[in-house]
Formats: sequence, structure tokens, C-alpha cells
Amino acid sequence: MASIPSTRQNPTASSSIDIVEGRSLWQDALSRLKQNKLAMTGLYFLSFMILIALLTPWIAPYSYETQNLDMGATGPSWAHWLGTDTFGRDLLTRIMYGGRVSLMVGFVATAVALVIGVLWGAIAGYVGGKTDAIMMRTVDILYALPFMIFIILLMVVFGRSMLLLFLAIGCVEWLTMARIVRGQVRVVRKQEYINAAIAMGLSHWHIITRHVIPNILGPIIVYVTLTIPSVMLLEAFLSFLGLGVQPPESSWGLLISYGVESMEEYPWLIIFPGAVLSLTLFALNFLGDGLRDALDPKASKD
Amino acid sequence: MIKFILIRLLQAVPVLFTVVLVTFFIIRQAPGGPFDSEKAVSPYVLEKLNERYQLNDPVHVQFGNYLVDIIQGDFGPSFTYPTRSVSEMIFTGLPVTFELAINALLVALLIGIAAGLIAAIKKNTAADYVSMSTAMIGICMPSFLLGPILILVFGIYLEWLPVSGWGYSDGDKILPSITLGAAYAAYIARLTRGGMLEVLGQDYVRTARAKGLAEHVIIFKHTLKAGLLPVVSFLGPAIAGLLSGSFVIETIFQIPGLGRFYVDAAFNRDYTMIMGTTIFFSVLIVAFNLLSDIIAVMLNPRLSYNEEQM
Amino acid sequence: MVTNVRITCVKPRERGDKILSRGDWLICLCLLFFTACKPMISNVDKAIDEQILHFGNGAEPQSLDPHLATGLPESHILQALLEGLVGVHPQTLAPVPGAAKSWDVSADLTEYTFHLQPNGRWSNGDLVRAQDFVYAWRRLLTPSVASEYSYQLHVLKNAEAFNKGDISDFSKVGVKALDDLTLQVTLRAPTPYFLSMLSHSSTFPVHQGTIETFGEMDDRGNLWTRAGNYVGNGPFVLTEWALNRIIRVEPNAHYWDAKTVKLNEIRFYPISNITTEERMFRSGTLHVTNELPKEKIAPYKTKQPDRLRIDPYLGTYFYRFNTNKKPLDDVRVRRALAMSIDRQQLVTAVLKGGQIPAYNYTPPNTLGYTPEAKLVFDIEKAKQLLTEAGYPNGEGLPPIEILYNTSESHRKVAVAIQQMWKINLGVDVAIFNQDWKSYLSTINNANYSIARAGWIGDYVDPNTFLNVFLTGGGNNRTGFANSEYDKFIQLASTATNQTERYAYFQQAEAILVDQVPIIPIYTYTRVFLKHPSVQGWYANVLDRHPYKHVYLATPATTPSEATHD
Amino acid sequence: MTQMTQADPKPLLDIQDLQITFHTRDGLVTAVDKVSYQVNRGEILAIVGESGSGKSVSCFSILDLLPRPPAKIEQGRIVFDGIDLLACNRAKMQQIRGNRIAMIFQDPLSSLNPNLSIGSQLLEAINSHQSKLDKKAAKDKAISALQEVGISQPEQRLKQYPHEFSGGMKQRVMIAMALVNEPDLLIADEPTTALDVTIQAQIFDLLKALQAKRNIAILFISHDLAVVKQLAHRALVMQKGKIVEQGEINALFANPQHPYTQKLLAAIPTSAKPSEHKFITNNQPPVLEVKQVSIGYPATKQGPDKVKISEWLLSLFRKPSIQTVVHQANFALQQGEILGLVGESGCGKSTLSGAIMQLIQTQSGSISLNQVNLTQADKQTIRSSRKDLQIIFQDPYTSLNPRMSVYDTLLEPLTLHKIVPKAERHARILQLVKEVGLSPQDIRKYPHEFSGGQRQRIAIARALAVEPKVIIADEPVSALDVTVQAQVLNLLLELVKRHRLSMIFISHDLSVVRYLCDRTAVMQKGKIVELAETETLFNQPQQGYTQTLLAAVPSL
Repeated sequence: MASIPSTRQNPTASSSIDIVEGRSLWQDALSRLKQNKLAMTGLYFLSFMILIALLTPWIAPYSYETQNLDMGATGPSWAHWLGTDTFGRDLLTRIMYGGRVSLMVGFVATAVALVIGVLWGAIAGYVGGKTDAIMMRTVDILYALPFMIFIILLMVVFGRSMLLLFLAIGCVEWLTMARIVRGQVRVVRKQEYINAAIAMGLSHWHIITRHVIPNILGPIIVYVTLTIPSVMLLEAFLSFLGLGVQPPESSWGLLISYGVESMEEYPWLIIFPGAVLSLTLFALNFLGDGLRDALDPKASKD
Repeated sequence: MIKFILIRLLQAVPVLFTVVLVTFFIIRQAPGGPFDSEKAVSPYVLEKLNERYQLNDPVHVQFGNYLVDIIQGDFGPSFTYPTRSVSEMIFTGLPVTFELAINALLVALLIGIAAGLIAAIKKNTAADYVSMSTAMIGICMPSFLLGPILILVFGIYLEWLPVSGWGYSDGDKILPSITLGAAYAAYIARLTRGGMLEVLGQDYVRTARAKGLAEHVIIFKHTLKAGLLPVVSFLGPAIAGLLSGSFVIETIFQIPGLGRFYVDAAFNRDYTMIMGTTIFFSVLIVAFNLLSDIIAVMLNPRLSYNEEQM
Repeated sequence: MVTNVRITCVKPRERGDKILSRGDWLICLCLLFFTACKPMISNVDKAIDEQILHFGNGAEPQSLDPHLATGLPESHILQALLEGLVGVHPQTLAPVPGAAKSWDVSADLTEYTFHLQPNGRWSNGDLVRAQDFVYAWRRLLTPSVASEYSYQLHVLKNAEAFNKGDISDFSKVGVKALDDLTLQVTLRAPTPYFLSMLSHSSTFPVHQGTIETFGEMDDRGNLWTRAGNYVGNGPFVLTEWALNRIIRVEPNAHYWDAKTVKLNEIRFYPISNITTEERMFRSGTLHVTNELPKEKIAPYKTKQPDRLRIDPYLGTYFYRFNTNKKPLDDVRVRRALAMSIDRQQLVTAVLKGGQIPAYNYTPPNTLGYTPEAKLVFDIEKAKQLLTEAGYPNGEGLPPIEILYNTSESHRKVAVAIQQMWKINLGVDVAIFNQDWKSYLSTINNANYSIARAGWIGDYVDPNTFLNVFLTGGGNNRTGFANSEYDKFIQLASTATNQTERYAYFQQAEAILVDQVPIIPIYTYTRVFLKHPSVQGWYANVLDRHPYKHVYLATPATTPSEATHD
Repeated sequence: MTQMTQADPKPLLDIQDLQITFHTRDGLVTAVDKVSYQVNRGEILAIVGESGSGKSVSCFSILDLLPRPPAKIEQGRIVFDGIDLLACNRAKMQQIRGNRIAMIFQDPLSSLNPNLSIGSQLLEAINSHQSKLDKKAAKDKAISALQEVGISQPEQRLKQYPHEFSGGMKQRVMIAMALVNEPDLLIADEPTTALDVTIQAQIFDLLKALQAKRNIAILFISHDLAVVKQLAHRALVMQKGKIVEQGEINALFANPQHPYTQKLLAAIPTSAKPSEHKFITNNQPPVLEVKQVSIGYPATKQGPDKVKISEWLLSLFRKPSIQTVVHQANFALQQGEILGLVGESGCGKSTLSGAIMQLIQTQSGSISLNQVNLTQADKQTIRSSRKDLQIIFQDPYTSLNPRMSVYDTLLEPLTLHKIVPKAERHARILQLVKEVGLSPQDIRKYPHEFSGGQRQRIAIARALAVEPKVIIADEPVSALDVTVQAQVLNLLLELVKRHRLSMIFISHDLSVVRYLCDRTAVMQKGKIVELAETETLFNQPQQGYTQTLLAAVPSL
């Protein structure tokens, strides 16, 4: 055996490391994650945002809906740190309240997409053959259906609720997830340990959940970190169409899309919500990359 | 190879049929009809209009007639634009949207692959972090924000480029292509980086070095092709996304493409137009997914067609 | 590029030297490309020499067939391509000769005789004859054409019956060609605003030969409206119609008043996004925009007031009540809500476009009519009314929602009003939006509690507003039914005397203000941008700008528009 | 062996005090520790050692092929023909690589770029060092290089891609590519480890012939002493980054000085199966019986590229034709018996094992486990039969789920088949771990933290966990170092004895089979051509093919 540290083998494998007992993959991942400064910064930032979102009703400096029409849009000041919008409402407060919606939509809708997409893609890729063909062609069909009509129908049939918004977004986003997962599963399926698991007499369901899915977590996590921000923006679009958040409530996506309208006159209305969304995205991304590495026991330092 | 293509084409038939069937029935479930307007239309006029466009028939009869028509290549007249046929509108809008999508894709590939390559080759250096962070911003920056920013900077303040149009004056295709391509450039950069890192760790790269090949030969001849495989498999969905996602760009830049028709048709309940555009877009989506699979197979001689029938 | 290979004695740590230099090279190329672009010469810069008007025209026109067209964008173009019997004065909107050089009115105001321009010609050189109008009006009223604006001519004798298919003999309808140049029109009742209606595009003539060359008379898909096919009698002819891109018209050499026409060309751009439109205006692509985003009004007011136009407009923005739905079936609740909106603040702080706060329905000074009955802004009174209705401080009030069709500005109004009701009355209302067609479906099915609405007059007369709320009227949509109101409108339609008519209208309006089936909010203004070089363009409430009077000149040569003409 | 060619006064390659470390996230690891050696012109020098002994690292550093970081050359000199290689810049190094010093690698499968044709990979090697050659001449050169390594129809083969070549052929291509620029030194890094024994013999003959013809120096890295003895003039033995012994080959083998060298030599299985391990009971019905089993895959249909589309479309609706890979295999396995199954790669032995495991469908015939015919059984029966039938795969790298710790891997079968009560599971896992010779501290580790041999022990433990009656071992030691191999083999023998197991042992290595198996079946092209008691087979092979196989085994 060559001992070049190639993709297959780690030169440290044989050199014994101090052994940690009583840990699962996740606990193990957590300890690895803790060593990744960038990822931890991301985690702290996200936790901070979530904490803010939870506490908003008690710590928000102003009411998110009370207007001061005569004051209108003003730039950042001591009274209003991030300025006010065209209705004279405090922007900081609105961003805080918007975060509640955006974070919830981002995480819940992505979770919906994740569950459906991963199961669908994993089953298609694992079973293969005709089942695969039928399942993936179904995805093609759903891709092709007119999205706008779908949204309009949802509004009419189910009315306007946040729950529905999650479902609607999740139902759209799972398609791509399913495709990515399927491709990855096709690769994992060919690994010998899957055969070993079958030979062991494990049920296919057990194999999919315990052997297949854990081994495709990397790409899934990366895709999830990319999906969350796009879900937040999609929420803004759907809310604008009338499905989801209704004024005077708001979300980051809505604040940004309103901010775009007046970006020349009142630049702070786009800069601050945009910055908050971007920072969250960066944090998510660092955390995602860190998680991916942490969950891969053999990932090296890079 | 031809077998693989034929199987996929055969599979496309039930896919398209289902799309047509489902779309046909769900658009009629949406509230409001094609002829509702703010100033109420008299009932007898509405009656005549429905009669004229055969909307009084039972839905299954309408569907049967529609199928017969589209098989003959007749997509019917638009309801919103009575003197335009759906085919005419699609063939006016499609080339524009298509060109926009292709331009955007070229922009995305050019920027994305360059950035991804730099990041992969200079892994864990400043160049890597900068290009990947930029890529992240590109992914999160919605086009409805990027577009106006580019317009303001290059169109209004610097006065270098036109703020609207498509082929009306020199350079008016640049900003829309960049705006549409930006997010995809970012995705491609990430994919390129990942793919290249994977391939650069392969044994045959070591062989190539041992042969004494120059570094650029190794990168461009030995690794680029395999390193770009993830990018290639992304191309199909990307073109589909570029085509159907172009309507925001078309609106911002005032481009007479099909994307706007598609969205407007949905809002106008222009049934025939929705059907026509949906069919066209789904054909394109199917075709481009197939195309990207074919390219993936061509780039990778080991992939067997039988195994990868998807 | 190959010369870029770096041969150094550094150990090969950085395997990417060369690749990076390729990257650098690429970036340089891009920069070079951008810097190579020179500032451009805009449309507007060239326009004075070329006399080409660049016109932002809102949505893509659905049809240029006057009998099928329904919207404003279509109307803007049709005013250039066709000419009705009577035109309008660009400033006063008073009837001026159009295709008819003069007209006589009978004493009972029900019979009009039009004398056509002796040299009035179609763009193909054919004479414009009285028969062309008879043909056009027959086409408008023919049931199988299913024209949505056919009701415009229902003032003609028997026209409605013909339109509904009750009679099939068109000769019974009150329009007759006495000879080639004389048209006789018989109305079912004296209609003082009849001449004003004739400037509406649905009453314009069409060229029979052309229509029949390209298809059946009642074929909605008839291709006669395409560039090259189009034959019109207006000051301009259609030379290009590129879908979603541009519509170009050039002067009609056969037009009877061709010498007045100064423009060499008008280019109508269909622009669906008003933010885009504003940027196009700013970059010199457009002379005139269709609209202006609210955020831009203030900056233009301070920086470029000469480009900002705020014109009065014949339209009212209001909220509908669903008068059959609790709690809005109680007139006290409706009145309380209507009385607690601070319209003045709404107009100055939210809308910012010079709109006039509306305390009643018909816009002020509509052909000399200004409604007397008025809602008042009185929070105390409103609170009292709400308490009387059994909902002190909004307690126990069943849920109310404001419905609006998806749009930035409707949202803003709704958000502001929502807050006003909350603060002034303690009433919590939800607001939500739907896409246009869903919204129409919802209000048509009376499935709403409060809905945003607007009404734009078809012609300058209170009737175009007040007949909307007749019991069971198609546009009523509030469930408002008041026999006394109906009676006053009916009386007004037969009155021959303007004073008497207006008196009836005042009484009807008073009922409307008392019963509040709607909350009038403001009277529209048209806020748009116009380049100073556009001359001969005047503000008027119908937004009619006869293009034959419009021309382009540097503002310096004509010191002010008022002195012109 | 052969006499050494006349030695130059100066060695061709002179390595002095080379020390290489790896900076990993677990700290600094010294891979090569102050190593010095020389290679003379025309000499074959072997470096012998186990995985991780630093033999490959030291050779890779010659051509600067180590990824840096994490590798770092701490000190030392590498002088090649008067050139200080560690001081070379990149351009100069590129001129030496492939031109003066060429290299072939262990795994021809991954060492050739799958995306480029053989021709283009050969030509670029030529073109990058012999720029004066025109296209035609370069191509001729490539063709003759292929001819030289014994590839027929070289002109056609130039256009083919690596996946169209067999493993042995690929390694020949690698050799052709390495020698095409007539280097002075060829570094061969375990060039035959991944190949069948008969192919290995051919490759060695080829290398020897070429070396003699061109008088090049070869630096030959191997873990297989038998191989080294056949090929090299001189050998170095490395352990843990240090050279522990070196000398002329025959002397080294005749009289090993260092205990490590002695251990290496002792580990090579040469003897017959120790008699104390034989415990077959013949008078009982067989545990596993394979009767007339044929296995086939649907043949890859000809695409319409070659036939008419209409015909092809029709063929879509016909049943696919079957390409049979195993023909009517017959054998029975007694309790406690170890049956060897030998043959070259592609002969169908793994397919057969897959069929027995019910992972692959059979075409005809029956496979009975404890008199239950599995080919006819329903899913439930098959599932429950899995408890009695386990498999150990060849590649310990892909046969373990990388995201499951040893504990989880072993817990899974215990839970599934409810082998022991919940409370005893932990104890049982520890017992299993101990039984296969791993430390209890290892149970929370992940597969990548183990060496190949240890991983194979985990796989064995996993198979044992369900307390099966039959184990199929599919080349379980072919990827392992020789000393490790011996340990694993002994472990298997031990376990079979202790648990009264039956085993089918699949291998291409005849000496291993001889050491382990009671009876041996020889497979060729899908057929079992010979089946006999192992010693009988080795002493009196009946079939020509068996004789060829036996002849190719390198011996000490």
C-alpha cells in the first residue's frame, strides 16, 4: 500500500489519536464543528438573530405598525438608528419583526422541501429502474406546470395563511432537492457497504435512512444553505402576490423589495434589510460548510 | 447514444401529455375569467365572447378539441390579444428570451468558471475567499435588486450603456445578460471549485505531473473536463431556470420576451396563451435536461447510457 | 497569453500562477470593454431635429380595433390613427370639428345631423363617407362582435335592443347616412354629453373595405389592424407594430388637416413597469411617461419641476363597502369608517401626487357640476356612530378586511387607512391583496367586506359616475339599492335642462353621501413626466392630447406654453 | 540472481538524510525519517515495507509529487545525475519528470485519465519532452512504444479510452508511457498489486526485458517479498520511515538480519493448511449446496448506431438477450469446511458469490442453504436466511459505511436479528471487537481511522455478529499487506474453527488458498474447471489452466 495521503487514506489513520468514548456521529460532528471558527461565528450569529427574533415583541424599540405620516422616511438618527420608512415607521423595529417571519419561513419551508425532496430523491435513486423513471418524470411534470396559476389557486382554495405559504414554497423547492439527492444516491448506491447492509438482512427503508442519507448529507447541507435565502426572497414575491405576509407585517424579503423601489431616494431602506439578509446568508453558508465537514468523519482540514 | 436519446424522447411524451392535461384543467379552476374587466361586461356580451372562444362547451370537450388543435400545430388565438395567435406571440417572444438566456448563460459560464478555477487552484488563499464570498453575494442578490443597481450605475450615472431594450441600440444586451447570469455565475463558481478540487486530488493528475506536463496542460487538458462535470449537469436545469426566470429581467429592462407573456397570461387568465407557453417551456425544459445529460455522457466516456437513463 | 508563463526559482508552491494571470487578463478585458463604451446620444437629444415623439404608453395594447380595444394604452394610439365625428379642444375639451366639419342639433336634443369634412379621406385615399360611420356603429353593436364598449352607443335609438339581439334590423337603429357626407343620428333621450362621447375611440369609424379584405366583420382575430393593413382616417398611420416592443405611427398624407400635423413620427413604447419607465425617461429614451412612481414625485418636484406633470383627471378613488355583510350592513358603521379617514394627510404624506381629497363621489367641477353633499372628517362623530352601532371603540366588531388588487400604491393607501382606523376608532382591520382577475371575481361575487375601487369617467358628465350605483348595475358591486337614488338618476336622464339635471344629480349624490355604500377617498390626478421640449401638450381631465397639435422644440424658443396657440 | 551491470563511479540517484513530515490536524507526523540510499545506473533497487512505512513518500518526493502542504521536506538532499532536485524550480522539474525520471503507479485504474484517449495521453508525454518531433513521428513513436509493451493493434488502441482496457493492459500502457521518453530512472510504485497473479508474471517479464534492453535503473517499491526476490538486484527494507536493512537480494533473503525483515519473510504463506484446522464432517447433509447455477446479465443491446432504427425499436419490446457469466456451477459446502474458489478477475467468482448472497438473480439452478432453496424462496425467507449467510467483501474501504462508527456498525445486526437481549448488546460488541483483535477503545472510531487490515477485521466482526453458519469471503486479504494478510488469514481460520463455520474463500492468490482451504475449486470463464482437495490440486493439477495459475505464483 502506498502511504501517500491520497483521497483514500489519511496518513494519520494509523497514528493513534486520543480516543473519545461514548459519542455518536452527531456528537462527534459537534465537537469537530466547535473547532471551526468560521462555522462557529456563523452559528453564533444565527443564534443571535433567532434570539432577537424570539425576543422582538419585548425588546423592539417601537411598534412595527404605528405610523408617523408627517415624518415619513428619515435617515438613521439617534431616535431611529436605522431610519424610518415612508410611513414613518422605525426601520430597526420592522427589520426585527421581519426577521421573525423570514427566519421562520426560511427554516420551515426549507425543512418541508428537505423532507419531501430527500425522501423522494432517495427512493428514486435507491430503487432505480422504472420507479426511478416514473418518479423523476413526475418531478419534470411539476417543474413544467405554471407556477403562477398554482399560487393563485392555492390562495383561492386555501385562503391566506402562513402555513400554506410554507407548504407552497416547500412544494416548489423540493423538486430541485429531489434531483440533487437522486444523483448523489445513485453514486452511494453502488458502494459495497450498501450490499453489505442488504446482505445483513436490513430493510430497504432502514438502509435508505441509516446508510444512504447520512452519506449524502454534504451536498444536501450545501443546497439547504443556498435554499434558505432563496426561500426568503420567494416568500417576498408570494407575499407581494397576496399569499403569505400581509401588511402591516413584513419580512426581510418584502422590506428589500419595497426598498428597491426607492433605493435612490431613501437608500437606507434597501441597505439595512439587504445587509441583514446578506449577513444571515453568509452565516448560514459558513455554518453549512462547517457542518458538512464536521459530519464527514474523514474530511481533512480544508 | 441514439437509443438513450430515443428512450428519453419516448418518456417525454407522457410527461408533456400530463403537463397539458393538468394545466388545462387547473387554469380553469383559477378565479376570474379571461373576459372579466373593471367596467363590468354585459352578460349578453360575455355570453357571446364565451361562445366565440368555445368556453361554453363542457371542459372535456374543450380539452378534446384543444388536443386535436395542438396536434395540428394550432395553439389557438390569444384571449387577451384577440388579433394575435398564440403561436405568433410565442415565436416573437421565444427567440428574444432564448437569446437572453444564452447570453446570460455565457456570462455565467465565463465568470463562474474563471472564479471557480481561481478559487480551486488557489485554495484557502485570499483569492479563494474573495471569489467565493462574491459568489455568495451573487447567489443571494435578487435580480430585482441587481438589475436596478446596474442600471443606475452604468446606465444613468456613467451613461455607458442603455437602460432598456433588446437589440434596439448598441450594448443594450449587456446589462440584462449580466443581471440574469449573475446568480448562475455564482452557482457555477461554486460547482467549478468543488468539481476541480475533487479532480485535482485524483491519481491521474499525479500521473500527469509525473509525466512532466506543464501545469496549465494539467489544468486545462486533464482536469477541466472532469472538473466541470457538475457544471454540465447543472446546465440543463440552469437553462430551464434562465428561460422561466427571465420575466423579472424582461420587466426591468423592457425586453419583449416570452417570460413576460407567460406571467401576464397567467394574470390575464389567457387560457390558450398559458397553455401554449407552458407547453413550450416544458418542451424546452425536457430538451435541455436531455441535452445536459448527453453532454455529461460525452464528457465522461465511462458513464453508460443504460445505467443513466434519467 | 503564453508569454505570461512565469519562470521563477520559487519552489512550485503556487501551482496557479499562470491560471491567475489568465483570470487577471479576463478581468482586464471586461474592464476594457466597459470603458470602451462612450456616453450615448439619447432619443430625446435627437428628437427635436427629427420631430419624433417617444411616448411611454403603459401596457401592450390588446387590439387596435376600436371596437375591441378597451384600455387607455389602446385609446392613446387610436386617437392618432382614427378620428371621430367630433374632436376635442386640447385645453378645454370642448367639441371641435373632427371628421364632421359641423353639426346641427334638433330642438328636443335627440336628433343630430353631422356634415362630414368634404376632403376627409382615409389613409388609402378613399373618401370618408357617412356610410363608414353607419358601418362602424353597426359593427360595434353587432352581438357576435361582442364589443365590451358597445354600451357607449346605447344612447342611440334601438341600439341596445340591436346589441342584445332583440332586433336584427339595423335600419331601426338611430343612425342613417342621408348622403355621402351627411349622417343623421337619433337618440333615445336627450343626452347632453353625446358630443363628448363621440371623442371616445369606440365610436370611431372603420374602413369597411379593409376589414372585409382581411376577414369577416365579426372576426375578432381580423388582421386588418396590423401595420401595413391598417387604414384609418386619423392624422397618423400605423407603420410598425412590434409586439411588446414598439408601435410607430407616421403622418397620414391624406388627412384633411395634414398641414397642422408637425410631428414626423410618434413611437409608442409599451412599458409595463413604471420604475423602468422612469429610468427610461431619465436616460433620454422617452419624452412622456405614462405614470411616475410615488417615491419619485418629491425628488422631481425639487430638482426638475419642469419635467414633472400633475394633471387633474376625471376619476375617483374610493373603497366599496359590501353593504350586505355584517357589520357593514349598518350604515352607522360605514359612516364611522368613512368619517375617520384623514384624506388630507393621505394625499400629502402618502400619495404626494397633488390628488384632491374626495369627500363625495363625483369629481369637482365635472362639466360645471360640483357635488354639494359632503362627508366630513370627524373622529368624535365617528366614534359616537360606532358606539351607537354597538361597537364602542371597535369592540365586538366582526372581522373586516380591506381587499385590493396587487399594486404598490393600493397597498400604501390601504396600510395608511388601516392605521387611521386603528388609531382613530380602535378598529382592527386586516388587509390583503389578490391578483387583478381574482380580485374582480371576488368583488363580483360580493365575497369581500371592503374593496378598493376606482372609476374613470368615459366622458365629461356627472352621469358617467352616478349611473354606476343604480340598483343592480353591473358596476355597482356593493349591494347598494336605493329606489330614490334610481329615481333621481332616471329623472336626470330625461331632463332637457342642464340646471334641472344637475339638481337631480345633487340629490342622488346626497343619498350616496348619506348611505355611504362607498368611501370616496381622493380625486385622481395624472402624475407623469414630460420633457420640456414637448410643446402643444396641455393638461385636461380626460387625458386627451390631440397629436396634431403636439410638436418638439427647445423650451427657449417658446418661452411658455400658455402663450402658445 | 543476475549480475549487476557495471557500476558508475557516481550513483544515478543519491538521497541523503531525507526527512519528510506531514502537518495534519492531529499534529506533526514524520513519514520519512533521515533516509539515505543510492540507485546506480542499470540497477533494480527494491524498497520493501508495509503500508505507512514511508517507502512511497520517499519516492514521490524525488519528483516533487507530494502535496505541499501538508507534506514538508524538513531536510536532506536528492541528487539525480548531478542535479539537486530539491532546488529545482518548477520548469526545470517539469523537464526532468517523465523525461529523465519516469514513474508508474500502483493502480492503473485510477492513474490513467479516464476522459482522455490512450493515444492523447501517450502523445502528450512525447510532445512535452520531444518538441522537435512532428505529428507523424510522435504518433509512430507512440505506436512503437505500445508495441514494445506487447499491446496488439496499437494503431487502433490509440483511439480507445482507458475503460476499454483490462487492468493488465492499462498497466502496460502506463509502462509504455513511462518509457516512451527513454528515462534513466523508472520509479515503479507497487505496479502489480492490483493485478492478477498471471498478469503480474507477465508484467515482471516485461519490466525485466525492458530494463535489460535499455539499461535503465528501476526503483521498485513493493510489499511483496516474493515479487522483490524475482525482480530486484538489491533491496531496502523500510519500517516506520526508517531503513532497517539493506543489501544484495540473495544475501538479504538468505540471511535476514533485522527482526522486522525476518517477520516479513515469515509472514508469507507457503505451506499447506495446518492439519489441526481440518474438521470436516462428511456424513451430514451439506450446509450450502449450489446446483447447476447459471447467472447472466442482460446483454448490452446494440444501439441503433449499428443496426437499423426500426429493428432496434422492435427489439425494445423483445426480451433482452442474456449474457451468461456463470455456467452451471456445482458444489456443496460441508459444515466446518473452507472451500477455496480461485480464478482470474472476470472469471465469475464474485458474481457467483453475489448470487449465493441473493444480491444477484440467478438464471437457472438452485442454491440451497440448510436444504432450503433460496432461488425459489419468498422475500421473507430470504431475509431470515441472511442471518445464516454472511459476506466479507474485498475492498475494506468501500464495504464499511464511512459515517458509522464501529459500535454502530456492529450494533445494527445485533438489533436487527435480536441476537442478544438489549442489555447484553454492549458486552457482545466488545466481545466481537476483541475476538477480531481490535482494541475496545476503537469502538467509537470511524472506518477511515483504521488501516486496511483493521477495517477488514471490522468487516469480519460485522459478519460474525449475526452468528452465521456460512461466510463468503470475497478476496478478503488481497488488498492487505503481507504481514497483515497473514494475521487476517489466521484470524479467519481461528474463527471458523471456534464457531464451526463453513466458508467459501474467494481468491486469486493460490498460496493463500493453499494455506486456508480444505478443498479448492478453480474457475475459468464462468465455469468451475476443477474441484479437488487442496493438496491434491496443488500437487497434481489436472487442468492446463490450473497448471498455468500455479506456474505464475512467485515463490521465495
